[in-house]
Parts: sequence; structure tokens; C-alpha cells
Amino acid sequence: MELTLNHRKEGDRTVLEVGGEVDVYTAPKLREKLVELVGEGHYQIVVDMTKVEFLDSTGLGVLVGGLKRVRSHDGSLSLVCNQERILKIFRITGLTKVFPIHDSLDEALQDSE
Amino acid sequence: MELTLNHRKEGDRTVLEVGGEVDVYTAPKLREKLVELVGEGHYQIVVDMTKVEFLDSTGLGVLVGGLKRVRSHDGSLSLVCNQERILKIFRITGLTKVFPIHDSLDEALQDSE
Amino acid sequence: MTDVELHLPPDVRYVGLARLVVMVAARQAGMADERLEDLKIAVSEATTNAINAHRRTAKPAPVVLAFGPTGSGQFAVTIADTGPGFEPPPLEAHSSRDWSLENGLGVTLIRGLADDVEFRREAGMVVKMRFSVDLTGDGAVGD
Amino acid sequence: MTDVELHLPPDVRYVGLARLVVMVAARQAGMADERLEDLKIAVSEATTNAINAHRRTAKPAPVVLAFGPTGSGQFAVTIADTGPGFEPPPLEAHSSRDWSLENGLGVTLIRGLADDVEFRREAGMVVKMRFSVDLTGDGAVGD
Ligand SMILES: Nc1ncnc2c1ncn2[C@@H]1O[C@H](COP(=O)(O)OP(=O)(O)O)[C@@H](O)[C@H]1O
Ligand SMILES: Nc1ncnc2c1ncn2[C@@H]1O[C@H](COP(=O)(O)OP(=O)(O)O)[C@@H](O)[C@H]1O
Repeated sequence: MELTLNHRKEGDRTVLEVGGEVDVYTAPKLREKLVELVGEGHYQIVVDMTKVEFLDSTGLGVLVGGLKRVRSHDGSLSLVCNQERILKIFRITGLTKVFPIHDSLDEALQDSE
Repeated sequence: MELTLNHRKEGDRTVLEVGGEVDVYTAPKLREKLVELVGEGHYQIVVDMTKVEFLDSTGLGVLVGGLKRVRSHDGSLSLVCNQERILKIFRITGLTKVFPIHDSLDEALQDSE
Repeated sequence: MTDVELHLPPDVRYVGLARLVVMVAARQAGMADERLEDLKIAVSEATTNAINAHRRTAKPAPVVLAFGPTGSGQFAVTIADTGPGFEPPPLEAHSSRDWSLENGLGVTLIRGLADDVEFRREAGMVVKMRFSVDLTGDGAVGD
Repeated sequence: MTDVELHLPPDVRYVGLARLVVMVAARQAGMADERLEDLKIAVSEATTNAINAHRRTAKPAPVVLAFGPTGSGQFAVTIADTGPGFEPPPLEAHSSRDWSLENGLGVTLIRGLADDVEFRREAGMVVKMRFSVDLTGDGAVGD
């Protein structure tokens, strides 16, 4: 029932690990965190969603907002997600075409996009 | 959310292992099982409640019913329970004075009552 | 804060749902785990009684649970039915109770677990229970 | 079988409770785990919208979820609010959608996840969704 957020640097990337439930009640924390990271100059962000248990459109909206923010600094925001139930909502909303989505963190960190 | 029932012989005792939730919806299954066991001649019963996750007054009533049944055959019904939350409801209802309650199955099987 | 309400068809299959919903709401209100166990049992008892009251009189109407934090560090649960109602038995000492009765334990448990409980007759029976959110106000055994 | 109802104060803290209750009821009705995930998301979307509609108009009235198995292998959830209502947007192809909009994804998800959905204006908005209990009727992407 809670949202956990932890970030660390991995080379030139910043990995934001998200865990728990992202919904209308918890999403503001994720939004603040992304705003804060970009404000501190983190423009190459990998959001690791491996431990996300629930995500709905409010969470998707916050990720879109984050992507716009880093792009305005010529940055990137990619996702790590291997859960079918979550990939499904990216597909239904067409957002698989907008976010680079990786199966594993290694793959995301190797991607040079 | 479910009730599990398994029984086996241990010397002259019959151990009935109860798991899950015992409430008004599931208690009929426990009642049937006790009736069946006594009907088959099991009069020295140890009900192992170590894996019970929930028990309310309907469950208590079924255990009292079982006790009456075995007593009518000069048998015994004792309990194994080490969970404070469950012991509490035996105390509140005064049933700690009615059932022999043991911390562990070993203790229950050694008891010669 | 207004209460959450759960309206249940009078079918005993829903007693588990009632326990779960009230427990999750109370946890969100900050109730300690040990106290949640008391709440769960008392809610189970009162919901079982309300549903049984409707079943005995073949009433298809729902029973209604309303619950939420009170302003004063407690969590209140009201369980209302439209059945025949009853006069709660006087508080009796355990020692006087016939152990071989398989019924009549529910009201004893509610009284023993809740900080306080009111039994009120309205359209049917209304049972209002209060539970301290922390452990300090743990209800005394009701005898 | 009659429906279970959950009445929620218009506060977004209760959206998680709505998901949980509906999910547990659907599981009890035999819904497969994978399908439960679809249900959870759609319920979250429609409940969020209903609560937000009350908040925008400062309405303290509860939003009401009613749910239960239908006679025909489906599980239905109706979410009713008394807010201003809205005209659901026409079904549009994803390709025409501006990816940079952070809103408007909820209705797309509901349409994509439920077997079928009705948006009806009554006192406010009534959203009725149906989900197959087994996986065979998995809703097609709504575009
Ligand atoms: N909501 C209610 N409406 C009508 N009668 C009730 C209600 N709650 C309890 N009772 C009556 O009080 C009796 C004692 O209830 P309780 O202590 O819960 O034990 P049990 O339900 O096991 O008999 C019940 O058998 C029933 O006759
Ligand atoms: N129950 C409702 N009552 C009033 N307006 C609604 C309701 N549901 C949706 N809407 C309107 O439709 C819009 C789109 O909803 P949705 O697709 O869920 O995306 P979002 O809520 O993220 O904007 C909302 O912004 C709101 O204006």
C-alpha cells in the first residue's frame, strides 16, 4: 500500500527505483521526486519499475511529465519493466512507442540512446 | 481465506490440523470433520491450531460441540495453540478452563489426561 | 472525516470481506497490528449476527457497516441490520456460564474486545463499537 | 445475487481500498489472477475519476461502487458519482494521440481493459464495466 523511491548514480545515468503502488494518492511523491532529480541536474534517468506492484493512469501521466522534463534538457528517461500486467497498460495507451522499455536494468544501462 | 483440514493418527491420538480461517462461512466444514472423526471411532483428538489465521465464536462453538461429542464416548479433545491473538478469545470466553491448551504438539501428545 | 460504508447482502460468505475491509481502513487510520486482531474478531461477530438476523427472517435487505476514525484516537464501526433485534444479555461472570453451550459467545467477545459497545434497537439492531487506535486503551475483559 | 456496495468519501486515499475490496469479491467469484489485474486497474481509474469529480465541485457526498457476479460468467462493477458528469471522448486511434498529454489516459485504459463499459449520465456519472471471470473474454484494446 505504500510507495518507495530510491535513487543512485550508475555511470552517467541516474537509476530511480520505484516500489509499491503508484496511484492518485501516491503519485504526487513520484512527481516531486522526478522534479527534484531534474532540478538537481539528473537528465539521464532510468526508472526501475521491477518492484512496482500497481500502476494506473495517474502513474503513467507522471512518467510522461518526467519524460517531457528531461527532454527539455536533451536528456532521456527509460524504463525497466518485466511485468506483463504493467507492460499491458503501456501498450493499451500507446506509450510503448514513447518510452524505451527494457527487460532488465543491465539492458537499460547498456542502451546508448 | 480458506479452511484446510488434515488428520493423522499419532499413537492412540488423532491429530486434526486446522489451517486458515474458521468463521461462520467455513466452520460447517470443521464441524462435519469432527462429527466424521468421532463417528469413525476417533475419541482422543488433538486439534492443532498452529496454522489457524482467524477464529471467531462460530469456531469456538464448533470446538465445544466436538468436546461434548468425544466426552460422550469418554474421550478427550485438547488444543495446540501458541498464538496470543487466538488464546485471547479462549480467555475472554472462559474456555481456557474447558479445553486443555498446549503450546506445542509434542506437549499435547505427552499429556496423559 | 466521513465514514466508509460497506453494504452486504445477507450471505455469510461476505463476513470475510467485512473483516478485511474494516481492517484495511483501520490500518490506514494507524491502528497497531495487535489491536487490528481484536477489531477483526469483533467485526466478524457483529456482522455474522446481523447477517443471521436477516437470514432467520428471510430479509433480502443488505446489512450496513459504517466505519472510520473518530476525532479522538479511536476507530468506530457501526453494524446495522433491519432484522428482529434482540435484548443483549446482562454482563455475566464467566464462572456462571454453562461451558457446554455452543452459542452466545459472540456478544461476550464483542464486549471483551471493543473499548466500548452500544447495542441499540432501531429499524433492527445497531451495534456500535469503538477501538483505540493504539494499544493503550485495549478493552478490558467484559465481565 | 445482489451486489455488494462500497460508499467512499470523496478522498483519493480510498482508491486503494476500492481496488482491494472489488478484487477480493471478484476472486471469491472465481476470477482468474491475470484478469483480476485488469479489473484492479479499471476500478482504480473509474474510482479516481468519480472522486475527482466530487472534489472539483467540492461535493462531500460519497461515491458508490456496486459490484458482483452477473448471471452470465461476468463480474460487473458500477461506479456512480453525483458530480458534473462528462461526455466520454470518441474512441480514437492511439496514433492520433498527442503523447505529451499527461491526462486522458484513464478512459482509454477502462475501455481497453473491460469487456465492455457504459458511460451514463444520471445524477452525475455512472460508469458500468463488465469483466469476464475467466480469461477467454479478455477485453480487446479499445481503439
Ligand atoms: N443483530 C442481531 N439481531 C437479532 N438478534 C441478535 C443479533 N445479534 C445477536 N442476536 C441474538 O443474540 C444471540 C447471542 O448472540 P451471540 O452472543 O453472538 O452468540 P451466537 O450468535 O453464537 O448465538 C443470538 O443467538 C441471537 O439470537
Ligand atoms: N466521473 C467523471 N465525472 C466528471 N468528469 C469525468 C469523470 N470521469 C472522467 N471525467 C473527465 O474526463 C477526463 C478524462 O478522464 P481520464 O481519461 O480518466 O483522464 P484523466 O482523469 O487523467 O484526465 C477527466 O479529466 C475529466 O475531465
